[in-house]
Amino acid sequence: MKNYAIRMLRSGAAALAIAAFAGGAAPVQAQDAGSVKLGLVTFLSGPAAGPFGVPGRNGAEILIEALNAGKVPAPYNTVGLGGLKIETKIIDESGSAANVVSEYRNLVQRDQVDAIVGYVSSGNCLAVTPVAEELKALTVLFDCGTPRIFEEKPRKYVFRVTPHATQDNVAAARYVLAKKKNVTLYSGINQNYAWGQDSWRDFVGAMSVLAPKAKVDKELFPKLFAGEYGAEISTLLTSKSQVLHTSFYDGDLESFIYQQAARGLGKRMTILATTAESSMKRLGNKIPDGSIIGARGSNGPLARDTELNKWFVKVYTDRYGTAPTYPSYHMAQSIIGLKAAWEKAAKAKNDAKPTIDEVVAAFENLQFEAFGSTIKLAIGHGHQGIAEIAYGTYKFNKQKNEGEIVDVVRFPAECANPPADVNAEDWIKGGMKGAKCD
Amino acid sequence: MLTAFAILTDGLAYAAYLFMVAVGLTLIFGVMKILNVAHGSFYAFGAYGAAMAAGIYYDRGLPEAGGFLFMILLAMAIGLVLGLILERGVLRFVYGRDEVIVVLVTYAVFLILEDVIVFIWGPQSYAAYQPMVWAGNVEIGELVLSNYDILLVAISAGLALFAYWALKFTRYGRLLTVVIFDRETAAAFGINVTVVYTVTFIIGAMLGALGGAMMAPKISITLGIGVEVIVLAFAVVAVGGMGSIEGALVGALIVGICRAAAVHLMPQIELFVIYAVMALVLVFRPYGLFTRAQPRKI
Amino acid sequence: MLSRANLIGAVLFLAAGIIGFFLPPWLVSLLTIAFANALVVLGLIILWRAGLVPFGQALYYCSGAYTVALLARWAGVSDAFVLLIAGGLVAGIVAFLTGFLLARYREIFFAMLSLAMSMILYGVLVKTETLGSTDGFGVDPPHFLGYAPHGDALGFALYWFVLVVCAISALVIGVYFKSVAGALAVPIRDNEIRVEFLGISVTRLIHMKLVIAGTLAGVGGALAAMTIGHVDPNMSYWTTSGGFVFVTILAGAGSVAAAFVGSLVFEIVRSFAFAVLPGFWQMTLGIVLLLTILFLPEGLGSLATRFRRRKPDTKPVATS
Amino acid sequence: MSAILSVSGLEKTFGSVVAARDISLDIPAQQTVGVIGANGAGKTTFVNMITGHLTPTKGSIHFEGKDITGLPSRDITQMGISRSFQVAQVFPSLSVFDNMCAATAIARGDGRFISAALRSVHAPEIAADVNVAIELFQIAAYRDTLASTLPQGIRKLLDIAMAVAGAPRVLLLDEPTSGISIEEKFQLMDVVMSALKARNITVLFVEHDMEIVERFADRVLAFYDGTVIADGTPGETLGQARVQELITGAKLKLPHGEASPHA
Repeated sequence: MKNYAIRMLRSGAAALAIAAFAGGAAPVQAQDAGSVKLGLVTFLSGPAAGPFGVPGRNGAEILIEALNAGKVPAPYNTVGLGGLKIETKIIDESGSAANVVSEYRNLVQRDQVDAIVGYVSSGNCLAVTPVAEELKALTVLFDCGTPRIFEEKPRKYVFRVTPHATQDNVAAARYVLAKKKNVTLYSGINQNYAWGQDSWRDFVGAMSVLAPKAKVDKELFPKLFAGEYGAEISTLLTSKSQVLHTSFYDGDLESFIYQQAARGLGKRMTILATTAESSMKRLGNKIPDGSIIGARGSNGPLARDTELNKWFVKVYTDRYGTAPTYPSYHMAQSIIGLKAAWEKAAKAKNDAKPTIDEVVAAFENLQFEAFGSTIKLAIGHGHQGIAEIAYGTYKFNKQKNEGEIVDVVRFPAECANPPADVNAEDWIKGGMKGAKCD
Repeated sequence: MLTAFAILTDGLAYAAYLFMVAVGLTLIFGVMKILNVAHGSFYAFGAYGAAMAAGIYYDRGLPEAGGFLFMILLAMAIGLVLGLILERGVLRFVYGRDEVIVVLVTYAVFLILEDVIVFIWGPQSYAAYQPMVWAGNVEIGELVLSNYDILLVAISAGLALFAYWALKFTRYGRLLTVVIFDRETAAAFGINVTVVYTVTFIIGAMLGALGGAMMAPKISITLGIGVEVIVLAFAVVAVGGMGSIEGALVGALIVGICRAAAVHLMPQIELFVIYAVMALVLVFRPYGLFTRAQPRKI
Repeated sequence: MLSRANLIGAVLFLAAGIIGFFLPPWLVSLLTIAFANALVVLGLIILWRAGLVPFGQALYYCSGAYTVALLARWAGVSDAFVLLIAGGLVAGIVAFLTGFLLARYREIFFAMLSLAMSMILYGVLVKTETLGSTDGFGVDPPHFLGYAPHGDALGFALYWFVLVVCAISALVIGVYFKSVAGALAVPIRDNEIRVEFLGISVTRLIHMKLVIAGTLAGVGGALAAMTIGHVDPNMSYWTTSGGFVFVTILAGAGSVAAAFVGSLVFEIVRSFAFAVLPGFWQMTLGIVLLLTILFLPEGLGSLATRFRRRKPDTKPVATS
Repeated sequence: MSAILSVSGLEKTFGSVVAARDISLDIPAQQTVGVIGANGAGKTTFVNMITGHLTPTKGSIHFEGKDITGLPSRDITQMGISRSFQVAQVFPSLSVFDNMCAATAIARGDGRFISAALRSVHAPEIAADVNVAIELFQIAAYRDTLASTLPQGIRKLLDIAMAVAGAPRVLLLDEPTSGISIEEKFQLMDVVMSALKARNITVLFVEHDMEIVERFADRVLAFYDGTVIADGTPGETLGQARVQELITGAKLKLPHGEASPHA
């Protein structure tokens, strides 16, 4: 009994010492009036790092560097955020929800960041949102797709300029039917987790509104990161579907494309891949010609050819050797959106540093020019962005030895997104009323 | 009929993959009683090594067929080095500790190697699809089979036969059998158990890397591919009986066919069919299909 | 039972509670999660003493967490005490049912079967879209017998709540370790057949340990769900179980206090690695684990023992 | 006086191997029975069947009139039949005292698991019992020594003391002196037998050393090929030609013969 007590006492003391050390090692930095501190959270390890985390971080890196130097083209040619230079702290998004929430609190309360831009995983977005509200911390979610964030409750401090996943699949259905009027049978292969399940549900919903006669044949949901799709491809080979919908991305998408290429699935049906843009460069001629390619918005090769976009593609390519993919766009437009809101708030105060509540007020219902398109925070009580979305058809150019996207169709934001006060699933179920596609 | 045929071919292809990743794991467990979580890292290193080899080889425009061989050789060389470093540098210090503690050691090694991969290859993904494209495909009725899958099945079968032959008819194999069967006796007969351990671990590591290299053409090689493989290999080995090579073969076939059947017939259970099979087998055969508990003498 | 150990435990508990008022909120939140996880680790220590290491303890952790989340969401229950008891109870029942099977297994086979079971729950949760699939869903902040704090006050309330639960659990498990059933852990690990021949059922002793450990994991999960405010199927994934085993090894099975110290140190090291080495936190954790196993085979808990042994005036331990 | 333990028609087969067959006998209370036989003659199988470690293929075992055939070993222990082991079965990472506490605590339990979770293993009444027992078995000097570091003889004594902790009416000792040097054997048996006599325990012990059998047994059973070939007083059994030929070796002349050829 005595030993136990002494042990407990000693270990307790040791633990406190270590705790103090950890606290001291990551000191709370004095608030510098001349800078804005931004927390960036994205995957730096694990399977999501390569496709999303790192391109996202890269996008942030070059953009913030250029912003601090005042070198971004107009209208964003002012230094940093309203003249204040941006300091960043980057945190890995990996780990359990408990870790992610802990690290979120650390950023806000220990590191005293002014705002946080981050989160790829929808689960993580859902987990940090209530914490952001509780801590009154301005948070811009950059890449996650679930519509639930703003549909469950109105939010005050959380924004997402990147459109949610519904528009990807609604626009996909519109594109397919515009190019292939006689689709009668289609199948889907999506990852067995929320992203894949939601994508497929939205796509089927949109198809049944737009082409009630088309029927679903195979619905395949392999495990996330399964890597091996032999059985799925066999199943699809035995199907008479004309179109195959997939929301696979990066690793899984590439594995699937290699494996189907070896077995000629692309010759039997048109593959519609909602995120294939980010993998296009690597896949080259393995993507069958005629496949339908999406970029989760007007990003990458599907972006509008604006000055801002040309600049972004150029500095990104110069630095990293490859063109930016949609996660880089999502990150960059989130930061640029924050800048637009910040400066709008600052302008109202004669360029003094705005408070977070003032930035939040300026952010709501904001409309701003992003890299690939114009973004309007039109839904989710002015917190959720909508933007034009483009789809195109893949064609491999043998001379240049690289893929191209032809036959691009741009769908206006209001054509693929629900109106302000309707939640996405109900909107689709109700026949997508109020969509404006002209 | 078509579905049955598809289940069979898909199941075989998947089983070939499973056997390849499980055989090294079961060998190490059989001889050393180590459930090696770092086996997933061997697989990943093998795949990355193969991708690196593919990059080096095909960029020079060398004849297609040789590339595959080069990929395998490089991957196995990486497995050899990695196995040697781990066994001599880490594992030998924990021999004799609790089995579960040793599992945790390999788990620690796995965590470290995950970041070593980022360090060496960066976070981006790699591809090594050339051999699969080169192999082409064959049409059987409505189905199109990839020749590369057929090749994988052949290689796996070859590996199984080779393992059987090596264990039965080579000196080293018989030595291993003795060590697997009874460690004390082996030591008493003057077998140098230290050497046997080192060699076995290296062979296991090379087999893991080989599995990665063989799968490399089919998949996108990204961070985290090792994690998925570990639990799959565990399941196969638990079903077949830990430490049994024929168990790994039968386990791979059972799991492979069950999964293929689930994809074709009941896609909604595909996610956990492997674990359900594993739990079911363990309920009725606690030590897997091919091993038995040895009753303790009192 | 008002021994000196309990007295000192009580003092430490009060000290930890009071220190909370002087710590920044982020550190309070970190401590809250560390102590909630410590309960799972405490359960693992119970099993480890008997030589059992499950790779699927996340099954009960996740059951506890989802019970809380579901009660809060569908039944509108918001009282922390009710949620906690429900979480522990459901996890205990799950442990009781799975225990009929698991109690018959040992060593690596036990580890594997428990892993398979937790992965089946993972698969079911991922497949269930009404439960939010992989995204999981949120848990609203709990009330405490009508008291409904917000912001920092909520953080402190949760911290105190977790501390009280930990103190009670530590006390109960301390008694259990000294009891016949608890003290038989080492005999079971050493020589099961002998225990049977002494006239008691090893299977049922282990079954009881599984239920206690499962209940503790469920309570830990329930507290984690309330603290994090979110649940998702990853709570049942094998890497979550692996993390708990990691902390158990770090802590050592020496004492009840080890669970809390180990969990705290782990959480601090992890957070530290995230902040300082964002790209290499896995490597940092791996190295810490490796060094612990190589140089501190009895875990952090043994540090105190070693230190005490060096003191000349204490009675030497008979043999080692 | 009726038999405390009686077996009839006991048989045990492992596949085609017959380990025990056609064993029928009665043992009266407080008798001390020696069991002899070559290795593989079925002695340990016999002990294992009585103590529930093996289930007989055929036949029945009655203890104090109750049928205990095929019951699990823990139930048989609880009813009053204990055993020690050829290789001492103790808990190596516990001290002698804690080994005894575990055994005593189990013995004093009411078999209910809730109470096992509430009673302290070091309760005063348990510690008192343990202190008496280790004095009786003369291992008190090793009270705080870890069992893994005990000398062989002490470990054997501990094993037996643990078996006796449950206050059994019948105790089966499987080769209590195996692994013990010749000089120590008698000393050990003296300690054990006097302790057991003090508690009026019926004893059945398997032994290879004929001198020990002769000295301590009231009755001797000779096993050969799975069955009992002789049953009587030490003089009667050991005097039989067949026993001498098959088990003890023809030359053996009592009382000062050589050690068993099978030791």
